[in-house]
Amino acid sequence: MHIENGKVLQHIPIGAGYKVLTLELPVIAAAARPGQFIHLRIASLPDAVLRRPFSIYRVEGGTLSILYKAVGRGTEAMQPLASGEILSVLGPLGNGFPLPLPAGRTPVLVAGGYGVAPLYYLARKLQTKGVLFVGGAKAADVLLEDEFRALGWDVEIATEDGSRGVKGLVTVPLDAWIKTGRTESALECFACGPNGLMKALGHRAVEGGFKAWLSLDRHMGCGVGACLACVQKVRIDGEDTLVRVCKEGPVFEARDVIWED
Amino acid sequence: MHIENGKVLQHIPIGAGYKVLTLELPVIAAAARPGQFIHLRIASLPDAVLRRPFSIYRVEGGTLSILYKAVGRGTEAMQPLASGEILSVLGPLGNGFPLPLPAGRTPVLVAGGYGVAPLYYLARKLQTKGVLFVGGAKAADVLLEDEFRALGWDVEIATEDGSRGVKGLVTVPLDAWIKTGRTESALECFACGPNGLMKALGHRAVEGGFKAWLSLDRHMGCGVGACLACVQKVRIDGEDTLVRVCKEGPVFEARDVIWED
Amino acid sequence: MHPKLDINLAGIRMKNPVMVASGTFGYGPEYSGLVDLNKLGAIVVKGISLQPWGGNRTPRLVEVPGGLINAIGLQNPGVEGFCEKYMPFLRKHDLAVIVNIWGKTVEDYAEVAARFSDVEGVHALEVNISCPNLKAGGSAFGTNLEATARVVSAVRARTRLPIIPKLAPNVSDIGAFARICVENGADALSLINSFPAMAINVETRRPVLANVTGGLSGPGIHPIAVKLVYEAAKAVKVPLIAIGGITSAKEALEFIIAGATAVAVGTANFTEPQTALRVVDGIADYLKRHALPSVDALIGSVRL
Amino acid sequence: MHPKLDINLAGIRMKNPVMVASGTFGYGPEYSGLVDLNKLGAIVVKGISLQPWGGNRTPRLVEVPGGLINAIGLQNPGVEGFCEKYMPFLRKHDLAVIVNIWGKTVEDYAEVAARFSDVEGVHALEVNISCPNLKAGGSAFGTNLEATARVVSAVRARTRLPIIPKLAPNVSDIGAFARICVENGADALSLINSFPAMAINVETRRPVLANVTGGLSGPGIHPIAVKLVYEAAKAVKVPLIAIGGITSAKEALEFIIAGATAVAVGTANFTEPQTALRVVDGIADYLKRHALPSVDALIGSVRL
Ligand SMILES: Cc1cc2nc3c(=O)[nH]c(=O)nc-3n(C[C@H](O)[C@H](O)[C@H](O)COP(=O)(O)OP(=O)(O)OC[C@H]3O[C@@H](n4cnc5c(N)ncnc54)[C@H](O)[C@@H]3O)c2cc1C
Ligand SMILES: Cc1cc2nc3c(=O)[nH]c(=O)nc-3n(C[C@H](O)[C@H](O)[C@H](O)COP(=O)(O)OP(=O)(O)OC[C@H]3O[C@@H](n4cnc5c(N)ncnc54)[C@H](O)[C@@H]3O)c2cc1C
Ligand SMILES: Cc1cc2nc3c(=O)[nH]c(=O)nc-3n(C[C@H](O)[C@H](O)[C@H](O)COP(=O)(O)O)c2cc1C
Ligand SMILES: Cc1cc2nc3c(=O)[nH]c(=O)nc-3n(C[C@H](O)[C@H](O)[C@H](O)COP(=O)(O)O)c2cc1C
Ligand code: FES
Ligand code: FES
Repeated sequence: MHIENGKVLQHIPIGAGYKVLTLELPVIAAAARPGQFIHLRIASLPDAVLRRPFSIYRVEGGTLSILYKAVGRGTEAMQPLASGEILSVLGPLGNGFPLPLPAGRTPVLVAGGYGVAPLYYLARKLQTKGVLFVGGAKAADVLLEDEFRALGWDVEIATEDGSRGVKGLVTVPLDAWIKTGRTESALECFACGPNGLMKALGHRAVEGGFKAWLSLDRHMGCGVGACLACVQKVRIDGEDTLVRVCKEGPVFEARDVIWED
Repeated sequence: MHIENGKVLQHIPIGAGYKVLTLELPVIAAAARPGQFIHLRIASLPDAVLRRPFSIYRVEGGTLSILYKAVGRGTEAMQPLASGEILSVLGPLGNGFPLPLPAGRTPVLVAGGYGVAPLYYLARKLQTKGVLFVGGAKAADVLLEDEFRALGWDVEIATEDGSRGVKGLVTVPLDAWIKTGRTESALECFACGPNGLMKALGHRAVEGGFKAWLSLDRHMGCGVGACLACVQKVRIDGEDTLVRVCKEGPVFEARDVIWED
Repeated sequence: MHPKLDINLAGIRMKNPVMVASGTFGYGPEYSGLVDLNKLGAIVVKGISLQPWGGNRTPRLVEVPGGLINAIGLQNPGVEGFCEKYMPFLRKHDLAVIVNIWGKTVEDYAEVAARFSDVEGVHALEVNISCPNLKAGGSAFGTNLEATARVVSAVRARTRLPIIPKLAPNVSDIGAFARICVENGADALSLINSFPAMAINVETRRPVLANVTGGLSGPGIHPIAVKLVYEAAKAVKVPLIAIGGITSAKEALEFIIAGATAVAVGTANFTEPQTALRVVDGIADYLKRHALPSVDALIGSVRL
Repeated sequence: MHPKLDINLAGIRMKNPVMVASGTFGYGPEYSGLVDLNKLGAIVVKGISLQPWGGNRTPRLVEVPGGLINAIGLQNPGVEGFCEKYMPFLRKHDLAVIVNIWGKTVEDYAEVAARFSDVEGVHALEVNISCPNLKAGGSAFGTNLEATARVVSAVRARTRLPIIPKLAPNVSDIGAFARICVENGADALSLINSFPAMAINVETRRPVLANVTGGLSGPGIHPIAVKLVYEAAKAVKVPLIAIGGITSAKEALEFIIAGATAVAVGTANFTEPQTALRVVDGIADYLKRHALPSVDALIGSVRL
């Protein structure tokens, strides 16, 4: 874990309201693993007492990129960020996805919203190619399709309005795909997205008997395990305990997670 | 009194740490008089609940300029202001210097620090030319000398380190000048600067029996007479009363002002 | 459909629930060049005492992160001076006029209240028992249940006008103060006044304010005020006027949802004089968006 | 000349007057990768109770202008869990370890205190009688003089460690609470805890926090805290640990000049984990600039 001042190198819109922000962060980049996140201090919001957490999307040389969307005060204030500006970054934080993938397993990635970001980083690190299930409200909301295909991955798409791929949630093509003669034991699922999707997927994994790793999104304070703002109830060897999403997470195995609402 | 959004047209350093900020403010500019001020909302300091007061330095066509120096949070935050940025401005506020100048009077201006700003605006409006007494710590701190000379005014300078003009405070050359055969009744003094200078000048005017108008600097809240933060004790026809520097001022006649400390 | 913005506050009809808070909007004329008073629900004028009062020495105000600290010290022209100088102006406008009153003794309060009883154009009295800037009186009354009861009942006995005690924030059990005010005849309650606070210039090691301490107001106190309004709403049935850190419709709506019938904008008047007008518009928009027929439908509608 | 930064706080020697506040720095290891604990005067660990406690449901935290509201609900591993998991780590470091303790009953407090009495490496107990996030106990104790007296004396009776009651900010007369703590055996006082506060999501009309209300902390409360420290310093002679809204040496210096012997950094740890270290450096610079020999020379040096 480090604090590093990162110079903005690039800040480019990639459609559907999302932007990719690339920072020069040699120290943090060198330590990063897929599924980890950074905690960003938004300089243009000096009165904000909390940093903002973002998954690591890309790491190249000494640079680190995140993929984000404006949803409130902080992310709005990030919009005008220009090359050369300096941001204080805390990271890399949390535990990433478990690597390496056990031999003979097909990786299945399931993404909603910004969830494609950590999963793309994961896909680049995985030896085995697999399939990405990605959803969105409409065609334009489907992110990073070309990037995943460029890595040689299959991409299965679902849109709520049916304007692209299957109509409905991403779980629709996923269910179909799993049913068509997969041996559950032969696949391992990695997912990141809205809590609703993580929950739905979690239940499928438990019932369907396949391994699934979920990256959870919780409001955070410190990001390092000190404030206990981000806790999640899990069952570990039969015992319920509260774990910190920022520290023991954000990635948890589906069968351990206890969904309270 | 108006609220107007002013576009920044120019923002240029003029030495000694001072900058001139020029805003497009047709409505306020049209109503402005020498000695009045504006109350500026500093957009880059969104959490600041108070505006900042600045004397009007120049008015040309639909534009208004102030002359200021960074002394704290707000004026520091103003430093990067660039052309095209928009600022919310309240003004013109307060009563200006009394005009016109009674016939046969010689105008004597006494300035310290930013005080040259409202006095320059006044000099441009005065029919009669006169003399400016301006002081500073060192030669470089003497502001607007050329501008005043260009108007055909005499400029008497004092610097604390003697690097320019008389050594000492601006009151030194002023006293000398008054002593050299002036009929006090023939001169009228207008002053703006640090409270110490205003007080010193006020006493001279009362003792020396010449008319002097002092522009006072008090911390302000509303700027319009509503909060009573900026009060000054004055004696008007024998009675002590509290007046509001933002509303009844900032300009007061020296003999009315009661100096408490 | 146009939502109903008007409210009935203890018998005072107001065209909307948005007022300007005592001490932050003068007596009316000061901001009238920038704000159409006829668009406000009410104005609460700067605190008035029996005799003219000079207030504290300067500096009286200092900006701090999240707000400002003031120690004006209740300077005012007294009942007579106020009625002469400002009531004719206020009567010409279409808004409720609420006079904020204070005194150094219980008798002072009662006497001021009596004087205003028959002043045409005065709609209600806000009884300031919570000014942090008075040695005697002020919050000395508002933080003591028994003293609060004495002030409120004494004022009640001397006026037919609706009376609105203004509560201090620096108490442990706001509900108890709300109840004792109502038991002693309060028609409504205002909360909150500014918080006792202090700023020190570390270079000179002197207090920044001439009065040493003052009252903290502004955005930073809003979440505390919401909690206090929520507690007071559970304790009493009379209408509440919520005050503290409003800068936009959002904070005003939080107050109403927490249980307030009306709101007052204070410090934000200095930042943006037209804040109160924007709050009115913002509340109207919100009611439309949420298909709510009236402000009443929103009062205390917090879902637990 | 190098000014003396070390202080003696109720017999606890600290290399400097800067601590990290309970609940904002975990139990030590969490920030140790970013902050050299050996450079801090003390750490006050997150509140510990007799048995492990789960705290409140999420959301437990929300950012507001000027700070944040938290309703963690004192989740902790209990005395045993804490001693096993964290004391070995803390003992390895050169800083004072102050354990923040709480209970639901007076007996709970006393029992926790007793358990810690002989735990090697624990330098003092901060008695949290002011947590806004407990239905039973918490600020229910800290806003009641008689209950405060009972808790403090009960704790006093069961431990030889210095005890430091942590005062609630939502009281009218902090001096009275300070005095009663000292009369009942307090060796020092911490003030202040966070303010009872509330945020409502106006779109859903639900409280933002699962616990409905929480505690406000951060820069916005600093001027109120300075006033309370100033009042407490006038009321008692024991050393004060000032807490509330410190983000830089400036706020810490205001506290010390107002009468505090030490200060604790809370919310700012989340914003900038190295804030406490910067405060230490800033205080040292200030003492040099003002040619002051030691921190002691600055305590309560406000000029009226
Ligand atoms: C582990 C993790 C990884 C994330 N990765 C990404 C990413 O790669 N790209 C991306 O666009 N977003 C990501 N998010 C969500 C992102 O943190 C929020 O969108 C962001 O904090 C919103 O801040 P704001 O000030 O704009 O919103 P506001 O609503 O104004 O923020 C108010 C407070 O709520 C918190 N908050 C609001 N929404 C969320 C949320 N969805 N999750 C957590 N905290 C929230 C903010 O951090 C802030 O403390 C991630 C969240 C977590 C926990
Ligand atoms: C009528 C009037 C006219 C002025 N004209 C000019 C001018 O033409 N050029 C110029 O450079 N300055 C002028 N000043 C002073 C200017 O207002 C302050 O320099 C400015 O407010 C400092 O703000 P800050 O946030 O940088 O300082 P900070 O110290 O951070 O401000 C904190 C608070 O103190 C107030 N404050 C600090 N210094 C002063 C001061 N000297 N006078 C009044 N309030 C102060 C600020 O307004 C703010 O409310 C004028 C002041 C008044 C009252
Ligand atoms: C400069 C100033 C003067 C005030 N004067 C009074 C007053 O005379 N009487 C009173 O009851 N409250 C007075 N108040 C308190 C406000 O009416 C209001 O209760 C407080 O400022 C909180 O609201 P805000 O955060 O919106 O400012 C004053 C506040 C300020 C800032
Ligand atoms: C997330 C969080 C958790 C806290 N937990 C505790 C606690 O367990 N015990 C306690 O006495 N105070 C607790 N506090 C209060 C702080 O110790 C401190 O008194 C308060 O935050 C004010 O300081 P600040 O403004 O610097 O944050 C907590 C504060 C926060 C923000
Ligand atoms: S965010 Fe503080 S513990 Fe996870
Ligand atoms: S600044 Fe408010 S009355 Fe002058």
